Order: sequence, then C-alpha cells, then structure tokens
Amino acid sequence: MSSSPDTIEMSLPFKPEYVSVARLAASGIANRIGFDVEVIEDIKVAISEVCSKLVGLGSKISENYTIAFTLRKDRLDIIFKCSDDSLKCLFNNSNDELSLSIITALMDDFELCTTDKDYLLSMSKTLKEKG
Amino acid sequence: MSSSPDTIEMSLPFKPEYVSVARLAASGIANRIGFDVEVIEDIKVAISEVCSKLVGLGSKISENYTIAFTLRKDRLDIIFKCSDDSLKCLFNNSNDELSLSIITALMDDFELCTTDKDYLLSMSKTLKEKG
Amino acid sequence: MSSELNFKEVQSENLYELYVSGEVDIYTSQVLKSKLYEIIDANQKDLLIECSELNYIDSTGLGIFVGALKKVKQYNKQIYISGLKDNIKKLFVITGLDKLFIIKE
Amino acid sequence: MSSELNFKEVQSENLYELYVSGEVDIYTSQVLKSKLYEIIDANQKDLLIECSELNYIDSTGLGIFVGALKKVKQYNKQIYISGLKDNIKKLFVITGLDKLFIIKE
Ligand SMILES: Nc1ncnc2c1ncn2[C@@H]1O[C@H](COP(=O)(O)OP(=O)(O)O)[C@@H](O)[C@H]1O
Ligand SMILES: Nc1ncnc2c1ncn2[C@@H]1O[C@H](COP(=O)(O)OP(=O)(O)O)[C@@H](O)[C@H]1O
Repeated sequence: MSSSPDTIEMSLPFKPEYVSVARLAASGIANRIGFDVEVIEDIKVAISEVCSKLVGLGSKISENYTIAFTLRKDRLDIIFKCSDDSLKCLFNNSNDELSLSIITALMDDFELCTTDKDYLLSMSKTLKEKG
Repeated sequence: MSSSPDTIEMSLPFKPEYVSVARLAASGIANRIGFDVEVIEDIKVAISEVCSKLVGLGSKISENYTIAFTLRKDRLDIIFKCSDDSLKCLFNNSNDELSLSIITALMDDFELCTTDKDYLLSMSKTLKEKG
Repeated sequence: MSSELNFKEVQSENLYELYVSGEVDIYTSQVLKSKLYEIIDANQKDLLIECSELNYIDSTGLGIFVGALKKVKQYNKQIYISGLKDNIKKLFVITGLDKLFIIKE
Repeated sequence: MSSELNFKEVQSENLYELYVSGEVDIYTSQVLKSKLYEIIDANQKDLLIECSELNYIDSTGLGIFVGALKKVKQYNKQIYISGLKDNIKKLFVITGLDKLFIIKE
C-alpha cells in the first residue's frame, strides 16, 4: 500500500565475530535489488570496512550499532546508526587511509563524516544497466 | 565488559522477497554459535515458517516485523516482535498444520501462542555435544 | 537478479519428469505452483519431481506439492519424488507427507 | 564451528609458500597475522602468498599483508602474491598495494 521504499535494519554487537553476519545479510539484500555478483562483493567489502572500524573503536554507551538498508528501485542506500555520538566522523585518522580509499572507490555516494545528522555515515550504490 | 548475552536484531518488511534475507542472516548467526550445517538448515526452515506466516497475514499498522536473536553459549533464542498486536497467536488456524509440525519438530523450545508478552512468539535451539 | 528456482523438463510416453533446482520458499512458490499445475493439466501423466538440486523447501512448497498431488489424483495419476536431500526428506517425514507421495531414493 | 580461514604450507630452499583459503576479515585477521609473522621470523625466506582460494579480504587483511612486507624487508626478502580473484585484485589496485607487492597471475 505504502509507496515509501522498503527498509531493512540490522543491529549488531561491537564484536569482530559478527561482521560476517552483516556481510551475509548485505549480500541477500543487494541480490534483491538485482546487483550482479561482482557489485555485491564490493558492497560487502564497503560495509565490512565500516563495521570493522566501529568494532575496533567500540562503545562505552551502546551494546549494538545499527545498519539500515533502504532498497530503492535502482539504488541501495546504507546508513550506520548508533546512540553513541562519540562515533560520529568515524574515519578521521591517518590509519584509515586503506579503508577510505576502498569505500570511496567501491561506493557511488558516501558521506563519511557527518556530525549534524541522526546517523554516523551513509553510503549508496546505484544499479547500472549492463552495457 | 557486559556479561549479558549478545543480541542481533533484524527488521524486515512484510514481503515474500525478504524471507531469504532472514535465512541468510540466521545461517550466519547460527554458525557463530557453532551449530553444524544440518542444524543450521533446520533453524533456517523454522524461521522461514514464521516469516512466511507473517508475510501472508501482513499488517495494516506496521511496515516491518523484527526478529531478535539472542546468542547464548550453547543456545540460540529467537523471538519475533511487531507493534501490531493483532498478529499475536500467529498459528491458530487449521491451515497451519504443516508449519506447526515443522517448527515443533525442528526446534527445542517454542512458545507459538503468546498473548500477554511483548513479543509474538519465541523459539530456541540448543547446541548438543557431538556423540 | 539471480534466479532462485529453476526447472528442467523431460517427457516420455507415460511419465513427465520435472527437475527442480534452487530454493522454494514463499517468494518462489507461485512459480512452482504454476509450473506443476500447467504440467499436470496439459499432460495428465504420472509426474516425477526430481529434487537432487533442490536446496531448500519449507511448508509453502510442501503445501504446493500436496495441492499438485490432489490435482494429479483427479486424473488417476501419481506423483513420484526422487533425490531428496536429507534435510528436505526430514521435512517430508515430520509432516507425514512421505506417506502421501511415492518417495524414491 | 566451521573454520573461516585455512592455511597450507609448502617449503623449498629459497621460497616459503603459504596457501590461504577462506575469508580474512577483522575476526580472522589475527590468525593470519600470527601465521605470517611466525613464518617470516622463523624462515627468513622469500614468501609466496597463494590466494586462489581466498574468497574475501578487506583493509584489515591488507594492512596485515603490509605489516608482513615490512617485516620481510628487514631480512631483505620479498613477498609474492599469486592467484588473486578479480574482486580482491581490484582492492590491491584501489589501495596502490599492487605496487608494493610482486603480484603474479
Ligand atoms: N499434513 C497434511 N496432509 C495433507 N494435506 C495437507 C496437510 N497440510 C496441509 N494440507 C493441504 O495442502 C493443501 C495446500 O495446497 P495449496 O498449495 O494451498 O494449493 P490449493 O490452493 O490448490 O489448495 C491444502 O489443501 C491443505 O489442506
Ligand atoms: N596505503 C598504504 N601504504 C602502505 N602502508 C600502509 C598503507 N595503509 C596502511 N599502511 C600500513 O599498514 C600497516 C598495518 O600493519 P598492521 O597489520 O597494523 O601490523 P603492525 O601491527 O605490525 O604494524 C601499518 O603500519 C600502516 O601504517
């Protein structure tokens, strides 16, 4: 009935052993939009980069962080949320060079440092017609 | 730091195309506890039975329903939640015979009809030592 | 998008063979139902459902098999099911459907 | 629990070959790091990391490869990497690490 896009949310503990669970869920979601296998791998890597960073930092306030997927006709929007605002602007360290280069190369749109939103960061991947 | 068990939550639209996403996430989670492949398949089926029923009924109030996984050392607890209380006591129809026989056979504990709880239903699977 | 459910069909004089591969769940089940019902009405033969590449099924799919069996019985024909993986065979046993269908190894 | 990361090791006079299979992420990366560092310190040889069965890696794993390279260089040795799948090779190119390691087809 509603014409708003479908959303899927997943909340995960700040622990390394659950990053692979995020990847599995992401691959199922990306498959639903119609991304091909190669792009699905890219999305999994980009999501893992963020999860790994969050897990590495941890939180004193929150048990879990949340990944929200919005499934549009030709685009997957992903935002990371957490009640712990100290995690905003996640990638601000020179050690993050590898992660940053990977995320920016693999995703089409991203906002990796936000301090005034109700989420930590956002990234999107657009479905392209096969040439 | 906390000794409370890890929880993973996933909220999904009431649509058939996302039941497979629940299965993928469930298989990753069950793998983390250490269930073997055969038991993981059983857990996926039991979860699908509930998702399929929810999707079949739908909700006029809620866009999404939530699956909450609690990962204990030797047990996976799964509860289904939704703000739509009309979905309580999901399996009360004679057409549910197949689903009910499957869930009760595959899971170790279950509470399929609850009206006085803050969730729709619960099910658990216990990790058994290999004989 | 990758296809979750695929079919291959082989006909002989008295038997129609349907090879089912992939996953049958609430999303893919309508395709299975249409396929089975069409085959049954169009051919009115015994039907073999070959499942060695069927990786997943739940009550939605099992219900469709039962519906197909009722349809086949109208023509006094049978449904044979072969190649079931252990996890799926278990579901037939749990639900008692192993006694309704002719299950072959 | 199924093991997400596995190794096979083959030694010859001048080369130590490590076959890596499975997934390297933040959870499995410490095992990879220990394995690489132990091999390098114990053998002080050129190292070939064979990756044709490596299905997943991200910056956590790439960082460990870089750490291993620094260690190998202390002994004036090299790291060769072979068998990279396309998706993983892409990560080496994106990050410029394809210029630090000797990547073989
Ligand atoms: N344990 C069972 N044994 C036999 N029949 C069953 C069992 N459980 C459910 N059924 C029947 O399975 C059928 C499901 O078929 P269905 O897929 O809905 O096709 P149709 O819409 O043609 O009835 C229903 O008729 C239902 O009564
Ligand atoms: N683009 C890059 N090029 C070269 N080195 C890098 C790059 N990005 C990160 N590094 C380095 O990779 C290393 C990561 O190694 P690490 O796994 O932490 O092992 P160690 O703990 O022994 O340093 C760090 O020294 C980091 O500075």
